[in-house]
Amino acid sequence: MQSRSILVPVLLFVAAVMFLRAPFMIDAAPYESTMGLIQRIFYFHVPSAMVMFLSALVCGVASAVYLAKRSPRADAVAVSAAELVVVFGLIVLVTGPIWARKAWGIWWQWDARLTSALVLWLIFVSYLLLRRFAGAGSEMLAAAVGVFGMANVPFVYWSVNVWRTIHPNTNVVASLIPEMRVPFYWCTAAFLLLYAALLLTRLRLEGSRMQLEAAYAELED
Amino acid sequence: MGFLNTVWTIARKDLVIEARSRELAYTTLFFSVSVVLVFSFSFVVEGVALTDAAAGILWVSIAFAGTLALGRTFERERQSDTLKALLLSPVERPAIYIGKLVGVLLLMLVVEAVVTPVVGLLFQAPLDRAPLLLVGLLVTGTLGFAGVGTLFAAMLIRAQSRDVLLPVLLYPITVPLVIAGVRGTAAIFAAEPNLAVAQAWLSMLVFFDAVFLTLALWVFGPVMGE
Amino acid sequence: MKKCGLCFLLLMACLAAPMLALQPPATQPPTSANEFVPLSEAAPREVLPATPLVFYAYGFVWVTLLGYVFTIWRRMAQVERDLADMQRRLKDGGSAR
Amino acid sequence: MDRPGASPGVSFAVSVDFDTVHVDDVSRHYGRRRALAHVTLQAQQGEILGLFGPNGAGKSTLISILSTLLRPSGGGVRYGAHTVAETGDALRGQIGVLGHDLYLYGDLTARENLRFFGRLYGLDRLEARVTDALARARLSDRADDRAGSFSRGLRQRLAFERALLHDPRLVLLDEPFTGLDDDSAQVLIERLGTLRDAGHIVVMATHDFDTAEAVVNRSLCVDRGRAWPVADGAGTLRERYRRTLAERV
Repeated sequence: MQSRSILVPVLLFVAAVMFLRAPFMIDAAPYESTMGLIQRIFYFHVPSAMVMFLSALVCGVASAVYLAKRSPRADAVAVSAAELVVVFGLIVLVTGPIWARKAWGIWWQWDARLTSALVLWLIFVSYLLLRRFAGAGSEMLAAAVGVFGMANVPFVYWSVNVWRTIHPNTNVVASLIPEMRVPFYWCTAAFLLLYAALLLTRLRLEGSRMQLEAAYAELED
Repeated sequence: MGFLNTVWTIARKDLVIEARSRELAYTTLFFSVSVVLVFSFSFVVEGVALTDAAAGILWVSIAFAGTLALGRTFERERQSDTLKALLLSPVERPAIYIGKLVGVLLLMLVVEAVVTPVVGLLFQAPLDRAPLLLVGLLVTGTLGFAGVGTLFAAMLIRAQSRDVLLPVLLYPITVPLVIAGVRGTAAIFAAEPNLAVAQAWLSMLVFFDAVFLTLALWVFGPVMGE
Repeated sequence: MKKCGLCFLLLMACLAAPMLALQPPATQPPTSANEFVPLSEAAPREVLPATPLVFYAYGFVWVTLLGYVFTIWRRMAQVERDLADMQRRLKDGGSAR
Repeated sequence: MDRPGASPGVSFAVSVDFDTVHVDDVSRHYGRRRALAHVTLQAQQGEILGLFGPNGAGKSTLISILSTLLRPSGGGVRYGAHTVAETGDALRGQIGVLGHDLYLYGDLTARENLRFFGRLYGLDRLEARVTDALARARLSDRADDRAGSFSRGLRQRLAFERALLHDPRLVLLDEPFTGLDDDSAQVLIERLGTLRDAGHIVVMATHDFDTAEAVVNRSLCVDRGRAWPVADGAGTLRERYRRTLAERV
């Protein structure tokens, strides 16, 4: 507990410093030839998407552990990660169309990555809805959804990808010139740190909740 | 008592109940045909259906009717808490899951046996072009949908607001199945059919089914433990 | 409990700082794009001004993250309040017995 | 039904049998609500244990935990030398439950209901057992009517025989007298007496003091998730229950 209360501010501090530095690095990076300024969204959009997928993975693994072991900690991790999937997914789904508006001339394209991000986001929104509205005992049910949600990530991506693709490929990152690559990795690292900090903070809330439940139980005894 | 025996006992019980009232078959069938009709208003422009409309409408009506059938099937098990009685009996949990799945699957296939010709008739879809492939797509797609649906409907049986939560959970998770089903069927129905593409989607559906059913079998026990 | 509140103040401060600091830079590139960048490097003719779009995107990222942190903070405060209330009741109950 | 030792009809790879049930410091909560708090009790072969208490006191939760369907949040239940974790499926074959919701398919006939559950329990001589059970429920002449067309009392009788069809060691009854007329209640009482003498363990939750008094060996008072033995001494069961409750509050 003690180490965590120090860890979160430290993580946040490092992330904050990195975020402060990021705009200057992005500004210093050269313009992409066809997309120009709008390409700068990419430095936030892609790391958010990475964090979103990572968080879905975390939620799925934690849900599987909860199903197998019934450990309340795993459930706490799962619900925290699911919330963060929704938060970062929202960022991806809003910044994506803003970029598309400029690059493709339309707000929404039924392209593979956008669509699969939307489907993934919907799965985790339904996860939160289930937890909110299913009543007592919904943790176990939500864990099932979490496992299916994670297993679905490659399927959704794969099926939508075959269905249609006009999104820039993943190898865009590899083909970036160094001047663009450095700020990109910088931003990715900053987002990952921010994610870790938010996840730990959210877990802390869940920990306090458990404490509260335990106190209620104690009061009844 | 063998596993398959148990599965058949449970599935046959559902079929006997359904054969007696035919409530689900009639209502689900009528519902899916109405869905076809409603969607045709938006996909038929000046008397001509949009490209691939037939495939899309067919799968949408299957998904909608399937949700209805799932909800109602488990409502029957809820009425006198009989799902609990099944769980109390000394049979393996996966046998209960598969038994219920077989019942739902057969019901949905019966509905599809009627809706598919209706769609074929109304949209001039060439059902006879690759009948085996079409049946394969329908069966595997329905199996995956019913597989996930049976798990979710069973686990929601005790939950509040289960009627809304079932489609809310089911539709996003079955997106890959629906895409594969629609695209595969569309490849068969297209003006220039591409059967190789349809076959590729079919094998994808088989793969999805394998993964979804394995997961569902694993998850069913712990989820119904409560 | 105090430590926790402090931690959150710090968290808010950490997040607020980059937001304040970030927004001017985010709007900076357009000026450089319009005035300083040589033609060869400049973006191709843009029908739609990109500046506000980039600005909205970055703004949205920060508003969302801050909004989320705010909800965590509010829920945390609620739980802490309940917990304090609980512990007081436990203590009262203990002395009454 | 004669039954020394394990039931002959149920064929499991592992034969699970037990002569006592121990509930050890069991708690259960639903979210924040405490349904059971540190309940400890024991029930033995040849004994009818009555659980009495107001609505929502935790009687049904206790029955559910004994039936293996609900996991306790704390504490544990032992069935002789067995626990649910070790011998889940086989153990359930030795437990019969009459729930509040009766567990009957309204669209199946009385006979089909019994036959279906008999198959699930893997019973031999199934048809003979079903006919016997229908006779005991005094439903022989309505055996082929849909269970949904029965009155509550008839369904209650059928559900009771359904719960006992596989001759379980542990019999759990949740409000078995609901909807029964005096005559049927009397038959049920006699049947419970036979079960007790045949070496079953019967745990029964009920409100019906006057009917149950004739047959229970031991009574527990369940209130707000806790259980206490009903005080001995003078007076009817209802009076002693009132006294116990008053002393505890």
